Amino acid sequence: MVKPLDIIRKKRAEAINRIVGKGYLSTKRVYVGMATCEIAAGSKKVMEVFKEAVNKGLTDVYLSQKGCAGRCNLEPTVEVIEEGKIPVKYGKINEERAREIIEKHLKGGKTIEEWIIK
Amino acid sequence: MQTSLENDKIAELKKYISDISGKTDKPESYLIAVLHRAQNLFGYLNREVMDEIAVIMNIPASHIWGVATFYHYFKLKPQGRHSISICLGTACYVKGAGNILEAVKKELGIGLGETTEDGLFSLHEARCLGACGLAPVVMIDDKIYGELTTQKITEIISGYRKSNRKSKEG
Amino acid sequence: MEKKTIAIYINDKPYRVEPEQTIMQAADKLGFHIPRLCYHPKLSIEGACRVCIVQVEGVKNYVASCAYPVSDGMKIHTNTQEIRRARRDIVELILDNHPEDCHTCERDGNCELQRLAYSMGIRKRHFEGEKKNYDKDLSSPAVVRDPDKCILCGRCVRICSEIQKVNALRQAYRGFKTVVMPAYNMPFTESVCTTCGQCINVCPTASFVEKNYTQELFEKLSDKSLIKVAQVAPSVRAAIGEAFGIPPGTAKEKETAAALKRMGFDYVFDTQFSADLTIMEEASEFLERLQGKGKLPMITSCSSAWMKCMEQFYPDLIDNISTCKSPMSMMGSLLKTYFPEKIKTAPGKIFSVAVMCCTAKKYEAQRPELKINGLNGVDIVVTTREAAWMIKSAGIDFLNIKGEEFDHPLGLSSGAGAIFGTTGGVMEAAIRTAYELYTGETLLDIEVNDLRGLKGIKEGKLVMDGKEVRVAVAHGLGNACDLLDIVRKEPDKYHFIEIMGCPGGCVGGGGQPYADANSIPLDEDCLRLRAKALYDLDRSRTIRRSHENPDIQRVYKEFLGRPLSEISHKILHTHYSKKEPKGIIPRGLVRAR
Amino acid sequence: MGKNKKKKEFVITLCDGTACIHNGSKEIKSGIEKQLEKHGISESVRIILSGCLGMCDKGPVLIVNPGYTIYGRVTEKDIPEIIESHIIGGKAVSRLVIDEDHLYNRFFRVFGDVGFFGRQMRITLRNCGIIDPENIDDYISLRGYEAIAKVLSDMKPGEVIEEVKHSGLRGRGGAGFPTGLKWEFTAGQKSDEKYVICNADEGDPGAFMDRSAIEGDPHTVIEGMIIGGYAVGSSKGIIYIRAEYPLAIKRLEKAIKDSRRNGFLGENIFGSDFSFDIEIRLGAGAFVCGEETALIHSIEGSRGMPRPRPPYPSVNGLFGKPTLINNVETWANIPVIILDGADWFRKVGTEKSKGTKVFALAGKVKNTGLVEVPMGTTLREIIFDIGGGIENGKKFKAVQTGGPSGGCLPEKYLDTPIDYESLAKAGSIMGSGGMIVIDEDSCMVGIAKFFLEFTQNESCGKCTPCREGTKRMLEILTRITEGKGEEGDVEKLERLGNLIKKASLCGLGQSAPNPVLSTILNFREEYEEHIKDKKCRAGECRSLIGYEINSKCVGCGACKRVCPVGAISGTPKNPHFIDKAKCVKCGQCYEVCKFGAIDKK
Repeated sequence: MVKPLDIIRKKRAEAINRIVGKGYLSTKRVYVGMATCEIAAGSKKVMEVFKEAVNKGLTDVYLSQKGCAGRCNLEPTVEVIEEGKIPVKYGKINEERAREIIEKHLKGGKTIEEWIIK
Repeated sequence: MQTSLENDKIAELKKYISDISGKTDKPESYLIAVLHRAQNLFGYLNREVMDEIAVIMNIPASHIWGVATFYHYFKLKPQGRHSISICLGTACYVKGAGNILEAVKKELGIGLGETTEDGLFSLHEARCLGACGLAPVVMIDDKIYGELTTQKITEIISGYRKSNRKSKEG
Repeated sequence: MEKKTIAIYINDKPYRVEPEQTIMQAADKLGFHIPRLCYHPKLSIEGACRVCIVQVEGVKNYVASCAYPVSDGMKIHTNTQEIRRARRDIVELILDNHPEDCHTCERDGNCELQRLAYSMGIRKRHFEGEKKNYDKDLSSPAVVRDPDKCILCGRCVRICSEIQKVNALRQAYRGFKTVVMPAYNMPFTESVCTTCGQCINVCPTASFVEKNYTQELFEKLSDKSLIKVAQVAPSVRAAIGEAFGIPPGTAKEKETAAALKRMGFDYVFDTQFSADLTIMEEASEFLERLQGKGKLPMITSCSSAWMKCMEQFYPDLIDNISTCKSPMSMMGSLLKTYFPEKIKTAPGKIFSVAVMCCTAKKYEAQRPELKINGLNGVDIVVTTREAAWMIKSAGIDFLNIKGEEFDHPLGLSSGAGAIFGTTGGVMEAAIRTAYELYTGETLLDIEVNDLRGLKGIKEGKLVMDGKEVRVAVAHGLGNACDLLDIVRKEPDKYHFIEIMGCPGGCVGGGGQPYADANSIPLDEDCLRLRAKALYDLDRSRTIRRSHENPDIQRVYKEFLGRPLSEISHKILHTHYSKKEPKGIIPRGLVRAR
Repeated sequence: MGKNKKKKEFVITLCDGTACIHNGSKEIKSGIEKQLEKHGISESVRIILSGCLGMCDKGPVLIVNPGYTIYGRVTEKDIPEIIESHIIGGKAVSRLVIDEDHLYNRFFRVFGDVGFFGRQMRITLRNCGIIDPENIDDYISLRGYEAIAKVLSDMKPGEVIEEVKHSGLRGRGGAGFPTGLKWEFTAGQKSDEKYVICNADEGDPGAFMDRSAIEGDPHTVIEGMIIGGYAVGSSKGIIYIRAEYPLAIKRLEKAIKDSRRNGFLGENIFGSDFSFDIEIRLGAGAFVCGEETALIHSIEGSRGMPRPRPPYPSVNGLFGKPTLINNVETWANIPVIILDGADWFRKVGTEKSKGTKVFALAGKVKNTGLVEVPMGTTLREIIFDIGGGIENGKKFKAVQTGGPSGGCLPEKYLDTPIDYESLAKAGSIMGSGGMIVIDEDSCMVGIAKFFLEFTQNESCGKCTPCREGTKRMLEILTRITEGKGEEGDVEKLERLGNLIKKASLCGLGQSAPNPVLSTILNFREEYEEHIKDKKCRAGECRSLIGYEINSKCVGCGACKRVCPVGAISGTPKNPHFIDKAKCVKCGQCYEVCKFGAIDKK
């Protein structure tokens, strides 16, 4: 019998492959918080903005959702992980701010200091 | 037309129950799930529906009534078009949910568990909607409004009134 | 072999007790009576009232002794100042949400809560506040529900679901707003309630009582234009003495007849007479069915609660039910036909009263299909409790009264009529007559022990001229339902079935005297003693078979002709119909909570 | 420039566990401080001490955030290099970096949010906020379902139970019963059928840990339950979850489906002879259903009324069968214990309370949110270091833990380390993790009344003390807050409270008086003020306050215009006046005044 541990190792390799296949290795990864609390604070619309940008040709960005990290008073949160840089987490993001993140950070490579959660 | 619609719903409920019965040797334990489904279909649990469930599931009506009245989630009266749930969880409470509730009561002219005469709003309390960071919060249908003041919530409610009037006229 | 025991300490004294029992059970046997309220030995453990709390060393909180098992080395304290104070506060909390109308309450002097409050030494009240305030449900002809007096012990709910399996009652809503009610809070009379009255039997307060007709009856008794006639059910005489402090087990037959006469009845007849009549009709009907005319098994129809139960939950068995009216209604029929003829008066002049052990008879008396030429066969039904109260209220010294015979022509009864009041009795009486009608020979060994006692479902066999007749008996609606579920599956299993709606049969009826201070409602020993009183009556009779009763023979000769005659069919038989009160459902799952 | 400086902020977390102190962590701390001073960067680096980080064999340990770089076996001599290379130069000192492959580490690598997360230790919430909860691949890629694979490969059920027992994990639902023991009891029962239940009926007002955990990482709970099922010999799992959590339900449903498709749930898991499946059952809005026996009745389709215990669910539970019930957070710990080992797990926390605890931090605190800290962290650290202290510069008054079953602790308990025993000793409970910060604007009698109103409303009505007693307590509290309190009312509250605590049937009743009793214990003077002086110092009890216009009034007339009952009079530019007889104390004048000219007394 194949050991369960061997099975899961294989499955993990496959899972990672699939994630990579989705563009995980892009230089920028964007995560939008999508828990009840985040959605209550308006994260669905924020997600839409990012989705639209990706659909309209924003490249080298891996977009995904995630659960609540616990920063309730700063929601919705958007996290940008960029290769070679310390990850940043933006708080209190709305549609307008999301667009600005796309323009300034994702396209322009400049973090927007005042929204970063310290 | 109304009746055929109701019959459709009854048929759907029956199917739901028979699907359950097919999967388990303890179908009666799914009573709460069935009541959820029924409320979903009919908007509230009326006596005819509960009777129907009693007969299909072979559960005493008194038992179903006991269960339906025990759980706050189940509504025994027709509900307004919009359901307003004021969160009275602790976080909201210390941030003034009490005042929000008073303001809404005043605005709608109804108490908790009641429905406005025009059938537009039903008022409920909720115990923590899990959005404590936005306290105080109110949920209208499935949308959550946070960081409210008495003024804000009154405005939100008039917004609903307006859009309803519009949709009526439209 | 010696039983395994464990050591426990109660109030610092060591005892050895059997394991696997509760603290309360162990304490009871050792002579420590821990106060209690929601507990009832026949019902599931609720643990709700918290009156029976005790302290157990090493356990942080108080434990409910009705639910907590004993264990080896356990140190229990039942009577410390702390636990006494806690219990007193709990009973006080119950009183704080209970009407303060003891003086005008039907159960004044006979109320478990009142006794409990007294025994706790509550002399001051500390926490008064809002009290519940609901309407009484007076809709049922038999049972009155008063939620304001309910202390939510849940005994009624449990007896209705666990013992009777009717499930008419449940707790609805929750917390301080919890109320025991039928489905949808509908009026009792529209609910599945069979009016058996067992909720009344177990209720510790006056939250459930029978619909009281005593004042109305006193009015009628003083009406000179009426001829007032009473009939007395068998089990009334077996229990009425208890209401006067006489221990259970002594039949007060002649005393009851005498007391009713002094109360103002012109005639006091015996339902045992009409029980004999029922046997004549029922045994004949059975033999007809046995010969292929009608459905088998035949099921008895004397018990009114059972009739409603059947019409609601087993309408598929309607054709199996004997068409015979109950003894009470047969008597009622004769009182509005044969009897007025006999005394040469108009049937409308007769005011017919039934003294019954049963609350459901109040319901039966109102059934429209039982009317005789537009008149009710029975005008008022009073329970044993009501009758006892009336006797007291009328100033009749029941304890020292000189007994009198029942009146003729409807007063003489056989021993078979007497045992009608206990489970198995109807079947036993029917066998005595059916055997002779079928075989032409007298059945000598007439005591059918297989059908006696308190087993839920009893079975028996009888061979008549080489033909095996299989019979079964069930008492309490729950057992009845279990038996009928068997019948539904195996229709050929039995030929003849007796069903009585109450535990123990009529002796355990919903209208019997309340348990006194030292006993519990529906105590099995008490039921056995009441039954014994009836079996003793049977043995004391020279005539023990219904068909040998000379008054019965006369009524057939003068009026009815023969069993199942046309006139019999007209006045002694009835029909049933599927009943679907709103909110009714087939009998479903049974659960305690 | 100021902003840039801020960006370079670092937090150095120094393990202050016994072992690390022994190995010289004190000296290291002063070493760091000296170095920072030398470079003039003390401002931009915060040093915090943490409880044991569970890496004692590699101590002293220090962690530099952001980036979650762990340095092990650090000596005083290494300090200058770390400061110069890492803090100033931005390059880690690789020879000292230890790569601890604990499951929780990844969380901190991702987060740059140092102030809030630096003091936390995320075990249960290790994946929350870093994975896509709707994508099973994300979970698998982070060693998801490896724990159950390990169990099925190498461990007998008894060994799993031993491991859980050894970990010291205690029930996170509130009471803190040792989880391993519960498993052992259930495993020890002989039965043809057993059940494993996840209690996700989170009903505490102000607690949302379970919702967040499920929404953020549903597979962890599922994996924990599969392991539990294997350990106790059950093939059927049920998750009982609040109907009020539609998103959590949706994610669970998807997770179960995905898990099944991957062969982690269902028949012959991983090709073994162990089968296990999970179904979801919804609650319907009854707080009492968090109680085990009530929850069981609810799953059985009945009113959620508790029954006396014993028998415990482990012996006689769902449908009369042995049943193992744990809450969401407890289940989420299981895969970690299996993969990182009980030995590691028990290093985190205090002597009697192992591991971490998640709290829903809310109320009058700057950073509201979900925090997970090692047991033994103090309330002060949570509220002030993580939570950032009180909003709007107000004064801290109390912290309420344990929700409606817990108590209110005043300032003197702020240094209480969080574990089951210490909190109980202080007069509160751990509870399921609600933590509400209360400032001077809140009335403690009002808070007590708020919680009691909740439990009174949620009482199932079965047992007398809870049903009747809480009602009477609420009546007394109501009259106190309305200025109708009487001499002796506090004593009555105590008498009833103690009775309800000791005589009630279930945990709801047994803990219902806690908020009242603990506020009487710690804030008795507020009760006395309400009763004797008819005063509410927080100005919250409307019947006890009045509004007055002081000398700051400029006569702008705003208050006069807003007053709904015409109780304010005055002419423009002259001080106004409130007629107390007419005033309905709505407070609108107070809110509208821009000059602080209205006093609330």
